[in-house]
Amino acid sequence: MLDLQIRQSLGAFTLDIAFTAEERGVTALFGRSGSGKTSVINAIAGLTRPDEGHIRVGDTVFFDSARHVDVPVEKRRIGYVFQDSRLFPHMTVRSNLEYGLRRVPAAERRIAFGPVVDLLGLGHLLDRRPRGLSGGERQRIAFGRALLAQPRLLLMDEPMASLDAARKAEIMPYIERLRDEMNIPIVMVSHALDEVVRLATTMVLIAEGRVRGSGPVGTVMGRLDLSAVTGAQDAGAVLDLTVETHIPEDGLSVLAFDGGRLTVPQIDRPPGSAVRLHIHARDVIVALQPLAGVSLRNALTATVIELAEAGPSSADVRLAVGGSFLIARITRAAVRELGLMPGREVVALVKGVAFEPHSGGAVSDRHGRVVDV
Amino acid sequence: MLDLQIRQSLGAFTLDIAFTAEERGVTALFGRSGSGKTSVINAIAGLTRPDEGHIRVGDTVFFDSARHVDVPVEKRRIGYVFQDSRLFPHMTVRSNLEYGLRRVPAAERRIAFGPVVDLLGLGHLLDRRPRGLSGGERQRIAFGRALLAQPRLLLMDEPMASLDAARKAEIMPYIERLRDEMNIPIVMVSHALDEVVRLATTMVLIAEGRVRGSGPVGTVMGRLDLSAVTGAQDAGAVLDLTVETHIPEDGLSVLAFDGGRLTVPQIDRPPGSAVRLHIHARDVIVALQPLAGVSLRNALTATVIELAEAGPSSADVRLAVGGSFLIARITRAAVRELGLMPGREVVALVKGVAFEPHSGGAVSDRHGRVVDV
Amino acid sequence: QDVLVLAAASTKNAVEKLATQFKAKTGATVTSSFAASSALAKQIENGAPADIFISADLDWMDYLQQRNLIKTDSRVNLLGNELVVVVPKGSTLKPDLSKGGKLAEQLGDGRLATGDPSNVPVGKYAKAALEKLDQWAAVEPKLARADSVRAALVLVSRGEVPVGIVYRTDAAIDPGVEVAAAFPPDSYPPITYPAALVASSKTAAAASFLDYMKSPDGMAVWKEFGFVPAPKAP
Amino acid sequence: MEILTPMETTALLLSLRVAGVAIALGLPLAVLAAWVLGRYSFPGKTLFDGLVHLPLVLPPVVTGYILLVTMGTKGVVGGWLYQTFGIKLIFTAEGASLAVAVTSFPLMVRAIRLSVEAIDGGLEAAARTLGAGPVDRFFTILLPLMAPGLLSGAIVAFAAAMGEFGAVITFVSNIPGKTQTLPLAIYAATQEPGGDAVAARLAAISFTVALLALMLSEFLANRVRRLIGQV
Amino acid sequence: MEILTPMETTALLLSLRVAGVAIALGLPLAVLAAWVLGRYSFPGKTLFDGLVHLPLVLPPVVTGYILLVTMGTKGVVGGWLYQTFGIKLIFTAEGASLAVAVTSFPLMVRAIRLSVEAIDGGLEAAARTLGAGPVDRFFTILLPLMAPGLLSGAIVAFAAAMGEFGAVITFVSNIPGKTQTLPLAIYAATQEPGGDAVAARLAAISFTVALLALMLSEFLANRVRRLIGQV
Ligand SMILES: Nc1ncnc2c1ncn2[C@@H]1O[C@H](COP(=O)(O)OP(=O)(O)OP(=O)(O)O)[C@@H](O)[C@H]1O
Ligand SMILES: Nc1ncnc2c1ncn2[C@@H]1O[C@H](COP(=O)(O)OP(=O)(O)OP(=O)(O)O)[C@@H](O)[C@H]1O
Ligand code: MOO
Ligand SMILES: [Mg+2]
Ligand SMILES: [Mg+2]
Repeated sequence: MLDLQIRQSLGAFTLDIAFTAEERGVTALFGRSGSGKTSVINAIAGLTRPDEGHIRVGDTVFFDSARHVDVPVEKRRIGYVFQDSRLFPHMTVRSNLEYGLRRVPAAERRIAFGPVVDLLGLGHLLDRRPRGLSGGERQRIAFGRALLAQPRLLLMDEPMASLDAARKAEIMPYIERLRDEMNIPIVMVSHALDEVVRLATTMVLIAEGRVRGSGPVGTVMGRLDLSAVTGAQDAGAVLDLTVETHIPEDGLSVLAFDGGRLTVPQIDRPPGSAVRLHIHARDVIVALQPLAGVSLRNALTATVIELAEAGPSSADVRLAVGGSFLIARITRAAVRELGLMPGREVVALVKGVAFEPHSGGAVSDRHGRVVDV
Repeated sequence: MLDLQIRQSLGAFTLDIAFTAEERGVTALFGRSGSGKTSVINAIAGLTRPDEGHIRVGDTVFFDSARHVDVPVEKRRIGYVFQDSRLFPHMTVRSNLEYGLRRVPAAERRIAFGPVVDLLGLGHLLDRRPRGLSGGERQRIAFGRALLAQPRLLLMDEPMASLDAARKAEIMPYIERLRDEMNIPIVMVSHALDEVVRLATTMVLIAEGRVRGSGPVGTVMGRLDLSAVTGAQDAGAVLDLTVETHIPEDGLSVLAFDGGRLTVPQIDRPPGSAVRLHIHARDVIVALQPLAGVSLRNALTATVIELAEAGPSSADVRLAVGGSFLIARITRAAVRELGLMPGREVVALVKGVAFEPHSGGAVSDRHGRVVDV
Repeated sequence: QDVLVLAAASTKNAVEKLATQFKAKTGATVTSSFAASSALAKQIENGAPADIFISADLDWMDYLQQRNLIKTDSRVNLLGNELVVVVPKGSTLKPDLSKGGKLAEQLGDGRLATGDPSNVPVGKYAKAALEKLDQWAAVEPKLARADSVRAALVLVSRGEVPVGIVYRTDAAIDPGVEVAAAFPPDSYPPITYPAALVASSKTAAAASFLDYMKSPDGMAVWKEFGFVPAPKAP
Repeated sequence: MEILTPMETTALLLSLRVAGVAIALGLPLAVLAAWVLGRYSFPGKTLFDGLVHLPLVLPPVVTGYILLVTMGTKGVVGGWLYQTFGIKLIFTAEGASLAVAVTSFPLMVRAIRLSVEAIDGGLEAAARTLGAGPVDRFFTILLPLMAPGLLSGAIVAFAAAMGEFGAVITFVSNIPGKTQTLPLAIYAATQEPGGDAVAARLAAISFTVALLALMLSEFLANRVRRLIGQV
Repeated sequence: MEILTPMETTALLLSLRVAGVAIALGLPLAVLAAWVLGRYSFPGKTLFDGLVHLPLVLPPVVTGYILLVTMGTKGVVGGWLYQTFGIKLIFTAEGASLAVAVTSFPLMVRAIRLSVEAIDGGLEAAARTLGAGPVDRFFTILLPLMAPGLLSGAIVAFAAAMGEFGAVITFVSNIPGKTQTLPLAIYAATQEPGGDAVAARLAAISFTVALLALMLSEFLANRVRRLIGQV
């Protein structure tokens, strides 16, 4: 359990943040520029000192103003990928990467040098110095350096903002492995909803130094009233499913949940595994009856629950599918033509390629809470 | 005309870049981390000196090794939004913003202080100093500072990487205005394809210090073999259309091109205006005949031109629609079931909300070239 | 065992020559260190392993003697010197050293260079002499107080001051100046360079070098550099 | 007991004035030298650097002697100054200022140069893209950012100026009320048997002044650092 | 004509040795003092800073005198050293080293402190998150990054050490071959008839040595800056 409650004045800005999150998993801090995300992780790292409150990870108390506990940064063993990379200018890339590693007893090293270097594509840079490196190169090195310090908790401040899509696609599965296999709790700041949805177990929405909502990603994302905060473009819902079977000849997997089945690009998980899908509202199509002769793979029987304006011409339709929810964003003209209204039975259609698979670690936190402020 | 041809050694890295682009408009440099994008704009700014080549914008020669021309940076009047923000730490935000402005004769000031501050949401920060500002705040100030210097050419290195979606959505129309109304040529680096597609007239793909392809965004994006470079997730095509009519009661606009009509969320342009749409491959659905009773607004008669693997389970289908092209990404199982093959007549379906409108300035550059290296 | 002599800076050339001769005669090596008398006295006070001290005035020798830092029975007044008025070479100025004379007027808006009368020996003598001649009050505001005889001499030989008061020995070695007048011998207390064995000295050769400096051979060397025999105690 | 005799008060005030004038005059030149040395390469740079350091390497008395020879009324420069403008440096407080300015100059340059070299070149590059030429950048970017080094250089030079003895006494000699600065008074006291107590008291005054100057400089440096955003 | 007389060679070599030893001994302490002053706040900081600067404020002769009184064989510290270890500083080259170490100490501290203060605190914060404690950070982050200031401080101190006169002659006197460094030799030369030429030549030698040291330091500084990624 990650348990944080802090109050801190920073100039005219006041941070007043409290949330809890599953210890195993990724907690995403999401919010607009200047909302206080970096300030929160600075406090977790111990780089700034809250005026009052506490910061606990599992049994470890890093900070507790009431009990006068304030573990020094260097004793916390919290890895931090800074928003600016902060590479040591006088060391080679190799020495930068090894800096934390060398300070960890050999017995406790679980993350090895070679694989990290390969993953991040740093092999050809090892003998360079930071000067002259590109923005993305610096950021990858900073990420590797924090990882190799074998952190007990990893903080990442927009770690992938300066990375291209291809590199991001390579790194995300690795972060998943850290989360799932190595059980390293991660707190990350990100502006990219696809990253958050794919990686996060808990989502904390921050606005003006306060928590606007927090809880399991599925719960937070499924609330229509928060989509204004999360950004209109990216509205969508999250489904938790189980792998039922694979269809290797088509490269597809069949996933099941209480609302039906979905066919998606093959997922590298054995049948029975828990899996999460983020379904963008704009990827969901609403039809009045099942369709034939079309490239849409997935048709789910659904009931319209709620309609909300999403823009001058568009509406978000909240659909119940079994016990889960989906959001479809369609034009208001379509709403009118199809005669959609709460209670109406429809078919929700989703393209098979629209999925970004997200596996594991999510089932356990379905009981998370949503906090309104 | 932006005409650039440079060769430059940077340590072990060699830059060998040549491209031309429309002077009016946005040229996007796109490529993986470390491919040389920042190095190119540094050379344009004059901060580094190519070993040979030339850099011209319209009639102005900034650099020409053969003619021994090398205009000093401060005489080029090229605005530069750096990848790291480089705010002056000893000045208030206001003084930072005014730094360039004050160095331009009053008569040449077209971009005024107030509106820029409002647009970027900097009003409450004016008396602060950079220290303690959040990453996004810094970046917005850097952007404002470059703008207010009234640049004749604006360079931007991932200017929106650290901005949240909402802020991005506010700034993008402004960049469009710079491009269209103020006629300030812009060269930008971005990893986000949505930005590129929305803003850019010319796209330059860079890999390992060389140009892999360049030309009008529509042409470059429509090529299947480049989608590997642009990132698999974001494959798609670009259509140039004309506003035909508006349907204000639905908040929709009807656009026409030689392949038919598309209904999209209302566009703030008079009928007859040129408009560009980026249509993501994953937003295009293929059906064998027109469908009824579904929220899909747009159906276009299309012919399958080409099929290409896009992943273990998915395929990209290139479709001819009139004289234009669309790409649809669908599962291979769907390809098989629908019996798709080159020459087959199909219906391409696109959701009305899937569009990110992009207006103006695009028609003129249809004659751009695509360069293969 | 080497003999270490701490000697007032103005005796440098003579002492070095004496040391060379002494070595040729006896084989004993004499090392010398030249600095301001005050510095040397304080070094002895603080445990400097020296054998002989030659002071430029009586005060610092007295200072050591009061503290039992010299062998009192070895103390002698080794040398004397004379106080002269120098002018830059070629200057026609004839300093008026008569009682109540016009030296101050002769200076015009120039200054008179000499040692700082508050602490540099030559300055003290100059002050005494000028007081005796009833000229001190007029001249004092026009002093350029140097920290050593040599520094005063430089001011004269560079022509920065029209007049200086120095020892005859120093005047003799600076080709840029000429002696324009000498103070009447009775106008200032006898200039005396006392010498003594340092209390902690254990070197036998030290006593014999001190003796050598007093010997006629030694006195010949001193004379060569312009020194005169020590005045008889008044 | 009074704390200071009138003579000592005079010496103290004179010292402050001499040191103050020396820093005020030396600082702009030191900044210039530091800028050039810290940011540019040119033939003869090392020689120039060597000349800047010369007063540090030479015994102060020699520096004073060189000043005497060149800046005295019979010297090349001093003679010209005297003939042309009637400016006389020798035996004057201005001359004392010159002497301490010269001996403390290398200290200022070193400190300021370090600051110049520590300034991120990226900021200057940014200023260039915003249209600032070299002189403009110097005043708007470099000078404010080198302020801590400038202060540090000034304070170290001030301290050294308060302590300078050899060059002053050799060049302008020791004239109470005109050129007798504190160090000269201290030195004079140590030359007298039994002068130690006076010397110690004067040294304590020197120390106090230096301490006050340091406190002031720390205070200013903190303000400056806050102003330039380092804290 | 020979360039140097044996006596002059001796003086030159002795100067180099004295200055070298002084810098070598003083540097670690200076780094420590600079680190503490540049990175930490504590009560009495200004007083400590003042004490560090004291040798700069006092006339060198006074510094030498204080050394004589405390470090002479009759002094508190010097007496103890002599009784306990048989170490004698007065009238020895080691004593000369001590004297120039003391007078050049503030110069080193100032330069190094400036460098410490210029180091981006963010890097230390990063090192902390990577598990580096204060001493670890000092050696792995601060020390390498302060290297240019360290070099600058060392060279300025070396130059000052080569030129120090008053403190040396007062503390260890002027003994050819033992404590007669170049500045003392220059002084001695000025005491001789026609010694000016010799003094000038010795001064030129001093200057040359300083120039060589500067060249070396520029060269090293450039290498260091390349090593620490500033160029
Ligand atoms: N001065 C230099 N010395 C050595 N290598 C350099 C230098 N400058 C740039 N490089 C190398 O050139 C390559 C291109 O760098 P550049 O900064 O232009 O990349 P980029 O395309 O902007 O990448 P990013 O998207 O990560 O910012 C990188 O591999 C970088 O390490
Ligand atoms: N030391 C400080 N003094 C004054 N204001 C501060 C300080 N530190 C942070 N702030 C302010 O607190 C707010 C939150 O800053 P923070 O860096 O946490 O934002 P953020 O959510 O990380 O934003 P971004 O996404 O832009 O990086 C900002 O408005 C910032 O200006
Ligand atoms: O040798 Mo002295 O002490 O300058 O008169
Ligand atoms: Mg932040
Ligand atoms: Mg870059």
